Amino acid sequence: MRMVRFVDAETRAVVQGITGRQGRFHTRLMLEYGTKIVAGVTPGKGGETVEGVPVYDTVAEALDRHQVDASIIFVPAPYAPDAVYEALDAELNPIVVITEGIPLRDEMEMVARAMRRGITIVGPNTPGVIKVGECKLGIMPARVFTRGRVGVISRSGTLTYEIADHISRIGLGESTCVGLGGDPITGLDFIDALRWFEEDPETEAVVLIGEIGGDAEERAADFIAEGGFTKPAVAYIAGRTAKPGKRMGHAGAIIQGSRGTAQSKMEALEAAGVSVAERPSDVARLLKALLG
Amino acid sequence: MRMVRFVDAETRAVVQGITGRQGRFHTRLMLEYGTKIVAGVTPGKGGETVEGVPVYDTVAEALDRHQVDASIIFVPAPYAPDAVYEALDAELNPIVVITEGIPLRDEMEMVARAMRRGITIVGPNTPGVIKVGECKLGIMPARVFTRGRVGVISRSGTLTYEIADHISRIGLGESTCVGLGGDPITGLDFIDALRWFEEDPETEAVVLIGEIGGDAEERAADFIAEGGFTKPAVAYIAGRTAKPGKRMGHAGAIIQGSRGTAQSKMEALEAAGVSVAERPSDVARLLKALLG
Amino acid sequence: MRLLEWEAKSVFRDYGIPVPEGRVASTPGEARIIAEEIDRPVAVKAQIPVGGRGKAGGILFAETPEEAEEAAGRLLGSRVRGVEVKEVLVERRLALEGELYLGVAVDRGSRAYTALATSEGGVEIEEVAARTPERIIRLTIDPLEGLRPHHARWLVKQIGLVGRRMLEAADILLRLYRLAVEMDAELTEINPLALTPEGLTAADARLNVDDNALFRHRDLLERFGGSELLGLTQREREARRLGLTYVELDGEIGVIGNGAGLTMATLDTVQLYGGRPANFLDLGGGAPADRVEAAVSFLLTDPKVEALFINILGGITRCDDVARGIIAARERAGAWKPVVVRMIGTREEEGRRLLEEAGIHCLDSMEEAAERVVSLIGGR
Amino acid sequence: MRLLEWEAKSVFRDYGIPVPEGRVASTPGEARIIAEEIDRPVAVKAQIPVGGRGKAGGILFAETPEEAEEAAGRLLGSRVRGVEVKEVLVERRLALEGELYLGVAVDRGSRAYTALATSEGGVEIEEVAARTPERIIRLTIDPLEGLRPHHARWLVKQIGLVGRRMLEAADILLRLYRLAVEMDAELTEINPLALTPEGLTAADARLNVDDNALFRHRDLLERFGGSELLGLTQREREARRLGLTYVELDGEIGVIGNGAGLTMATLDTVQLYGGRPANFLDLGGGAPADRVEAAVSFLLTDPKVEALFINILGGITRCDDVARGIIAARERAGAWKPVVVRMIGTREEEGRRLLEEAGIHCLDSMEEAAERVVSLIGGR
Repeated sequence: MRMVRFVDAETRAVVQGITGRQGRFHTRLMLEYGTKIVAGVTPGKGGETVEGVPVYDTVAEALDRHQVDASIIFVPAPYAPDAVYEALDAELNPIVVITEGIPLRDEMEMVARAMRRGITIVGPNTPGVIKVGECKLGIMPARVFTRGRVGVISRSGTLTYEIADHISRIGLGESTCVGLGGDPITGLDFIDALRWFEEDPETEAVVLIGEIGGDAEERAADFIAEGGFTKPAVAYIAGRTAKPGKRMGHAGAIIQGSRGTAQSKMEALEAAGVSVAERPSDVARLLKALLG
Repeated sequence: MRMVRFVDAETRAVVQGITGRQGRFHTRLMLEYGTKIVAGVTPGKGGETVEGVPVYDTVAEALDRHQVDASIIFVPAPYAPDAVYEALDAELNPIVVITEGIPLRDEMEMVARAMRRGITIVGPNTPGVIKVGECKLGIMPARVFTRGRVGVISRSGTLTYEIADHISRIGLGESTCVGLGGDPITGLDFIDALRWFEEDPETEAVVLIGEIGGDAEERAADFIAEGGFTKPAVAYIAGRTAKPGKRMGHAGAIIQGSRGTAQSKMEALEAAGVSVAERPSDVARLLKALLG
Repeated sequence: MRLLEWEAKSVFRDYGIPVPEGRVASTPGEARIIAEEIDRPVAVKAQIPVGGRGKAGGILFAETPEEAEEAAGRLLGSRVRGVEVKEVLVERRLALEGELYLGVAVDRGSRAYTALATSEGGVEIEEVAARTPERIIRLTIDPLEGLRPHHARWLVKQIGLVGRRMLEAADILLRLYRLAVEMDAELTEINPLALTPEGLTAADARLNVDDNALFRHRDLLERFGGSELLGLTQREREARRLGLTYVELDGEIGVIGNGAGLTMATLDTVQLYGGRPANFLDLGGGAPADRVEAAVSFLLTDPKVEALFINILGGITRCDDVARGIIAARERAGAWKPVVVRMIGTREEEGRRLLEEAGIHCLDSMEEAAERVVSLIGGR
Repeated sequence: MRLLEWEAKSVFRDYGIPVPEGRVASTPGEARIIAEEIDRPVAVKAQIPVGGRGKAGGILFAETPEEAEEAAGRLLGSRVRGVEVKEVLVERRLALEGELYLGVAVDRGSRAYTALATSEGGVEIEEVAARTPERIIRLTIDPLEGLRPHHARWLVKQIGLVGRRMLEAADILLRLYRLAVEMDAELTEINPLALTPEGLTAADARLNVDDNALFRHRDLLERFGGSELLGLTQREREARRLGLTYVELDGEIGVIGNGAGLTMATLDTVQLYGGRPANFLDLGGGAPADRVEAAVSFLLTDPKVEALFINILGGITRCDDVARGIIAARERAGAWKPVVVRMIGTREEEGRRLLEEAGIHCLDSMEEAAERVVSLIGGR
């Protein structure tokens, strides 16, 4: 069984790839949110600062000077795996990989090495993870979240914001939200995250936001049906209109042969006792009904 | 610290590469010695028998039918690493690699994988390991050994037989003898073996048979000097006449620059309190003097 | 990127996997010449990037060069499973004693390559999986260990091979795995792996390369660049040239969203309200005004699009940029079409103000907006 | 197999490691042409497989093609550090701002490749190790992880590089490591790695390939096959052709043993008794009679050998085979020399009987035999 680690008010993070356009921009937003970004790393840019955060050539140097727990990576795809290995060597945990477009083979190796060391990789191709009101290690717009009772696990970015916005507006709010990532291979799947939320005292219910491709939702349904997760759960699955063999934006969102359809996922989740929403806005209403 | 496992009367072994000339020949000699050779493996030859021993296509199949603890490998160099990985997957321990001429890069990987799993590799390019009178997992001539009190650790084959013969004739006899192997990279070094012999109740003294090249003897001397090994020890180092840069038969027996000379090794061992023999025949005499 | 059979076989050859003698032809005359070179009965096979080609008449057999020429003439230019045939592979026809299957595929659940083997070759693996799943032997390959020869031998023994044939098949599987890793395959298959009197041969070859890894395989794009567009529609090819993430569908409502999940959900919601989406078009994160303009303009040129639904949840994407892009597209457009915009998030006020000034109304709710756009074209 | 500088540089080029413009020449005229092509001051460097070449006058500088021709003329055919110069490398002379060292070597102790770096380039690493060991930065590379970019950056930062130069040096080290792994290097070095106004360049290149791995590098043998014999004596080359494991030494007593350790111990024992061994010759395990015959015959043809000492401990090796080999060699020999045989172990009785019948006496003890052979030629 995998150990999962997310973030909270204590988490001190390093930003790998901090001097790039995305790295700079989101370092500012994370700092504004109150996230403890203590250092940045860009090889060859050691000695600079970004938004007041000191930049180092290597993670090891950042660790010599600062207490660091976690990492968020904005490094371009060809170099992102090396950034992950650097974070693994420094035993940072979790490692949030925002980067999109990393080859599958690299993702498989990255995840295997992280698993062997018991370190959580969030992503790749994820909006990140947020403990609402405490720590945002990601690129999600802060505005849509309000601290509350619902955990969110998602394969998608903007769709998560859409649904979180509804949950916030309806007055339930979110505890922790995690983006699994839009690629076929990710560090976490629904089951890993469900295990964590099952134990999280601040979470009373969970939303699963799935999409076509793979069978992660079906496996999550089995896990719930077998009693692995016992809190109320609501799901939304995107991609009912998708055609087989056509990749719908995400590398992971593709129906191959007869596998991975939205229909199959929705049926499995319903059979496991999960309330499945027809429209994104229904999610909050279903939650409200479940939690009262 | 490495865990080391050798052999005894209970050890049941598989011979990988049993249908080759060497494999067949030594399977017979090991059986004659009383070694429990319970199965052989040669891919594509499953169903045959060699000296009454059933042959399988894979180690996994041998394990389905037999209790197996250890492996001895006679597979040619290009395929030997794969045979080791097969034995590792089956958790056989120790794995004795007789094969000569395995590339260094493969040896480094092999040994690293074995270490990660806590499995002992004896060799490569070793005569093997023998617990005298109980189990011979190797190619050493049985005739030169008599059960007794002295442990032997050696980088060389025939030189070991030469010295063991003297130890047997002088009436001391041997407990366990292990060939580390003649290559620059081996699964065990002197220190690993010394740790084992320190704990072995049947061993009263140890002989270290070294040769030029590398600094394994110097490191062993440090280990002894620091109190890591406390029983009496005698050493013989071959290669005083060797010229720098010339490989003396073994891939490992080469003086590079100023490192790895016989002189350096003998001085280090003497400084650590080890009796260093001038001639092979002196070893037994020095032992006799030490053990009475 | 899905390679055509002949392209995949060319990669197989690089890796020492046995394939039948043969070459690709784009005219009947070439097919004849190749058949003459082979000087044996041949198969003439339509080169299209979709499965089920045999049943659809995409494979013909020929005893003589003349017959090969005629078969090629029949296939070239025709449509097989909806795709135009531009090339045929002419190769030696095999004397089949049996058909196996070997494959290496990325398995999401185990986050690793999985080796697959079955003695039921010659039909799609999905069919075997549906009918006799127990006949498919799977082995998860630890990414940090790789496929070892003894794993390969174990696997091919499970499908009934022994002795020399076992060694031969294990060797092919090891090569296929090495190919998968080095070529960044999402999926590579030999189906069928033909048992012939001369040994095992890859009668068909499949290789799908991970699009995200193409930066490591520039040579592949150079060798086989053109064919990856074969499976796309005309408009999808156009979109690719424009750098848009676009999938063509059959409906009348053009949809633009930001983020794959949100865009998919938008399509689903349109459908839920009785509309039919004409496409999937994801702007991605942080789209600047000119990308929005290009996307809107592109959908406006689609004759089947009757109305547009633009659904933006601003995070990195700024609503004012989106508004500017929409307005610019309208200014450029020859013919404008009804547009419903739902837009919230970063710089929402500024974006809305710009759109209102341009006379484009903006909604808050995705569901409301979907309903509106469907009603605009009068439902179905 | 130790490659010559120009050979190693050719491999460096394959791996994208910057090396100075230049080519190898085997005549002064070729050297002139190369210098003309380079059209800048050049270095003319003797291509020999031993170190310390610069101090020994093996590197000359030339301002003009005429000077390059003359320098090549001086070096070619001369002996540098005892080795005949057959080729010179003519390459652009670098404007040195500093000299670093990067290396990757197999480390026996850690059973892994070790990356080494020092700012004290341009002298042998052993000298640096002796004088200022603290200036050498080492990093053990886990065989199952490899050298990662951040490891490389850390290492080159330790020797004082920053910014762009750090990235450049780290990139070179990563390439050097990949080369080491893929080419099965025992040792590969860039010494010096020159700091020049145009960036970092490998001014010298060393690559020793693991002999046991040459079966994977047939292409290397094809490209550079000849030069590996350069460091060998005439007799060592002859022995290699015969397939014998032979090292030439300076003495008068020819030694044959079975097993490397026993043979080394035999040499040592001969020396201990005041004799001087003429060679190391290891028959290996299980030598058949004809290999023994070849070995004995080969030593008999060495004019400096006055007597032979054959020391056999029969395990896999059978004493009767050895005896037959010795007898056959004597029958073939034009001139016989005194031979002392010590032989025990497998088929000892049969072997001894054969030798006794042929009038060759056999001893039990290695020490006794060594003493006998030394006394035969009257000691030193």
